[in-house]
Amino acid sequence: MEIDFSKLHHNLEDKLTSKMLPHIWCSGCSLGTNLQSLVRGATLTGLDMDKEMVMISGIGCTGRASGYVEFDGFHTTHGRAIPFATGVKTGNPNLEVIVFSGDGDLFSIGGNHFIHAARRKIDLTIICTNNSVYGLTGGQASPTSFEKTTTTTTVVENLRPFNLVDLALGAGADFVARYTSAHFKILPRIIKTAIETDGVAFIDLISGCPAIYGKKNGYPTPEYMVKNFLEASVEIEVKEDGSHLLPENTMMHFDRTKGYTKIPVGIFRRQDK
Amino acid sequence: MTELPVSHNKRFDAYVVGKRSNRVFVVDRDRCKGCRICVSVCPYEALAMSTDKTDRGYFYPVENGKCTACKQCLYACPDFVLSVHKVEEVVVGGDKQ
Amino acid sequence: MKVQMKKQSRALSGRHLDSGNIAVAEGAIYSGLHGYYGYPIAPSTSVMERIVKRLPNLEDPGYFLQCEDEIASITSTIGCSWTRKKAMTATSGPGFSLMQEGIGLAVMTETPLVLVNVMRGGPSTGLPTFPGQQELMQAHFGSHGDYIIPTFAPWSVQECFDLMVEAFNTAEALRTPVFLLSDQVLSSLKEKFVIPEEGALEIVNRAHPGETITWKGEEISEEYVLGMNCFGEERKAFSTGLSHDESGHVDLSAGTFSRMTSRMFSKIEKYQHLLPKAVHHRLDDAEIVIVSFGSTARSAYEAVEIARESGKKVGLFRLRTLWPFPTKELEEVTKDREVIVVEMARDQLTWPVERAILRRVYYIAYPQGVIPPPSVILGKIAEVGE
Amino acid sequence: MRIKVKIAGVGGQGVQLIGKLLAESAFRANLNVVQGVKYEPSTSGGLTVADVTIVPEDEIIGFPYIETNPSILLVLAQRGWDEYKHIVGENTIILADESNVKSLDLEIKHKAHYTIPFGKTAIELGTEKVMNVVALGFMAELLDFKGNYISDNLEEMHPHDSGDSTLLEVAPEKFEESIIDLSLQKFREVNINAFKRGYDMSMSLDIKDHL
Repeated sequence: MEIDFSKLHHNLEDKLTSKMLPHIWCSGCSLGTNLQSLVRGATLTGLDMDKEMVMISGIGCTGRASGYVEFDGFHTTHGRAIPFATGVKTGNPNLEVIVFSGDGDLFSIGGNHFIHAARRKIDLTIICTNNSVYGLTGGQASPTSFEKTTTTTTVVENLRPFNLVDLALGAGADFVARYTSAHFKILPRIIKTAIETDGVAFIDLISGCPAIYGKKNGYPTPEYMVKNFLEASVEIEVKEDGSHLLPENTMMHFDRTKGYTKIPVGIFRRQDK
Repeated sequence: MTELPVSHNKRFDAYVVGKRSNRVFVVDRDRCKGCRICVSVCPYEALAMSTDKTDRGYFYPVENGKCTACKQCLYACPDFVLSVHKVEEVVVGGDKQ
Repeated sequence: MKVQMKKQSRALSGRHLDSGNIAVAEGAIYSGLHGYYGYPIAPSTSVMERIVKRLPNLEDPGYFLQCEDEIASITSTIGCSWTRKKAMTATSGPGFSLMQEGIGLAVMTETPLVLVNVMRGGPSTGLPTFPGQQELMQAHFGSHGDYIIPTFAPWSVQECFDLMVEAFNTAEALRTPVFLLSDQVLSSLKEKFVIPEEGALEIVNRAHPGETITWKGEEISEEYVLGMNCFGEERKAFSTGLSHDESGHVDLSAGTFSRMTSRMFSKIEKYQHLLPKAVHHRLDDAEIVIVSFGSTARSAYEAVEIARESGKKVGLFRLRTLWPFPTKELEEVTKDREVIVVEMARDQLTWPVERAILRRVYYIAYPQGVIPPPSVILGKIAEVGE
Repeated sequence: MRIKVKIAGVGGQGVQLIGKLLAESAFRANLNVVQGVKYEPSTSGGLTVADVTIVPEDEIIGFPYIETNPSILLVLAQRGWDEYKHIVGENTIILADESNVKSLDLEIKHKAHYTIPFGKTAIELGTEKVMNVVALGFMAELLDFKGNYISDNLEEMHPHDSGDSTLLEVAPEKFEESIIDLSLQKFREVNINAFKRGYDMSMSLDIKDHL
């Protein structure tokens, strides 16, 4: 028995743009895992990635993702993935449009577009790789950097992070979920549900930047990061009175010496428009 | 055990694994960045890091015979390094396109 | 009971009395517009208000969206265009400034679209309800990086319609964003314009990869204009604002960057002769040539007519394509003649005119929120004649 | 050969509406017409002006505004008069509303001037809002019977237009059509009445003798 090395390509190789790999992301970065979960989720829908789906990304580490997979895709200007996706969806409503971008892109420079997209209910799937930092530019504070953590632009304790789940619920998104990149087992199914939601679906995908943010703020290695995510995750209990949606119950806790201490995860809202 | 539990070429390490030795676990060394996530997520402690480095300067995972082809590491890998195939699909003369 | 609206036709053929903004909207719809993305801003808003009455009610309905800001408008326009649909936006001064980054993205990704800028007086909020021509240079140099975007300027309501059709054809044929610079005077003045029958005007649609299209009887070579692979079609369609190769994938090498950006320039230069030509009025025996465009040229036209009555040999060179600038033509027309540039701006048209003919010219810079009246131009003609 | 009508008033008086109706009526009479619009952002109280230039169909209208010597200057507010009295020329017929223009200081040579109770007539009709349409009716009569007389005199002003004998007539039926098509349903009747009253006022005031 002899192995044919020409057949050893990755199981998802036909969905990857092989000539662009290996990607530019650092060792242990959650983005690669998230991207794989996305591709697996998209595959589960049974749709043709090339003809029926489009993946739009903004600028930043996450922005480069659309170049690595065989979705039709576009790498837009900083913060503008959502308006671009809105144009695509309204140009051709038969396409499933996925926005895959980062916390800085979607919620700092592009924050206004997010809340309006959620308000409008044009069918989009928005997946935010939320790693609490601007990685590509070297570790500046992002709108989801935690209090008392260190970044290259934190002068005093001036940070108070957005709770993206709370924000999405408030703005009116139809599907709101939060998981971490370490939930790679169930993420594809969550992503499939998000894509199939008729309306605005948002996933706050908690991710790690072990090379920059983690190193300074309590999760110095990728291994520790994955363990930390799983240990800190608490599946929400859906309550009749909706109290599981109160900001204090959706908020994450973070300790700069230990990493995450509480990550409420689960599907917070699911309604078709 | 088959006569060829592990094969290498310039890019890939292929391990024949699983209880019935019917799966091939593959490490694509070219893409590996040595993050060790695969080692940490493996439920069977089947992986360890190498002692030598890839051409790009990273340590990479090595299988130690305990792999059950459960695919946890494959899903966790951020760099599209790991994959699992059926043996018959990847041997010379196999039936996979 | 739900009332069944009668579906509207794209070409409202016939005679109309209406404003420039209405003609802009009708020109776009005639050309096959699908997606309009806009944000309210004077004096461009009536384009959007006309579109919203028409576009969703067509036999082949398009899509209208009022965006959260102009940045979203231009970006959604680009997104829509990547589904092989014709898309546009319209704005004025401050909105045009906000759109500049998106315009760069459209250039870099070679996205066909039309952007109408109904000019008002600036800087900043400036004169929201009065005209200006102060975005001539911004249309050329507004976004960062080197580029050239075909830019047209109508002078009448009829030309608002005609040049809108030209703008869409140019965008599709050359796979480029195109600007139409109208102004507040044209946006609101009402005069006659005629919409031809459906099919009477040539309508161009962008090429697929490997397909050759013709425009004004000329074949468009894929050596200059790449066929466009859009979303939802056979192959992976991809592009990025980063330097990229012909497949759209990131390639930051000097060779690729230089090859791609030079082609983006040369495709416009190669087909420059197909863009709307400047209008020569009474230039044959003219001793003084007035150079102007847009609503300002209407005043210059009036001044030429009045000056001619008193025997003064004055003519008008009216630009319809502002960029790329018709350097050679202007050089020939102004040879051994005095030149007066008339504009509602300070040294924006004068600059390329002087650069084209390599000498100083007379000029009327009139950035005062009104078009310079004929009396002012006649005064300058008298001064030059002495 | 051209007729130039400038209407000046303040926001809320319907200056743009009658400018539009005048232009529309001339358009329906197969004439070439340009209505230049200038406005300030405020909709009420600010100065507002409509310039309507009418020429034969084959002629080009360049400058869309009226710089000097209009054929008719209609002022519905004192501010309108104060702002535009300097443009009056020898061919100008000045029409002013009696109650809104208190001080019509005439310093420049002009053809004729009339102070007409447009506002008062409108109140008699039930709403001051139709003052504009009363004034439009008044102008319409001038344009119907005397339009060519007005414009012929203008040939001295625009000698380059001479030699063209196209009539610049806009019949009152064209105005009534425009009013019906462009008014809101609930104002149609009152607008038509206002138009007719203005038209009759103009007929009874034998203006032609003064010209």
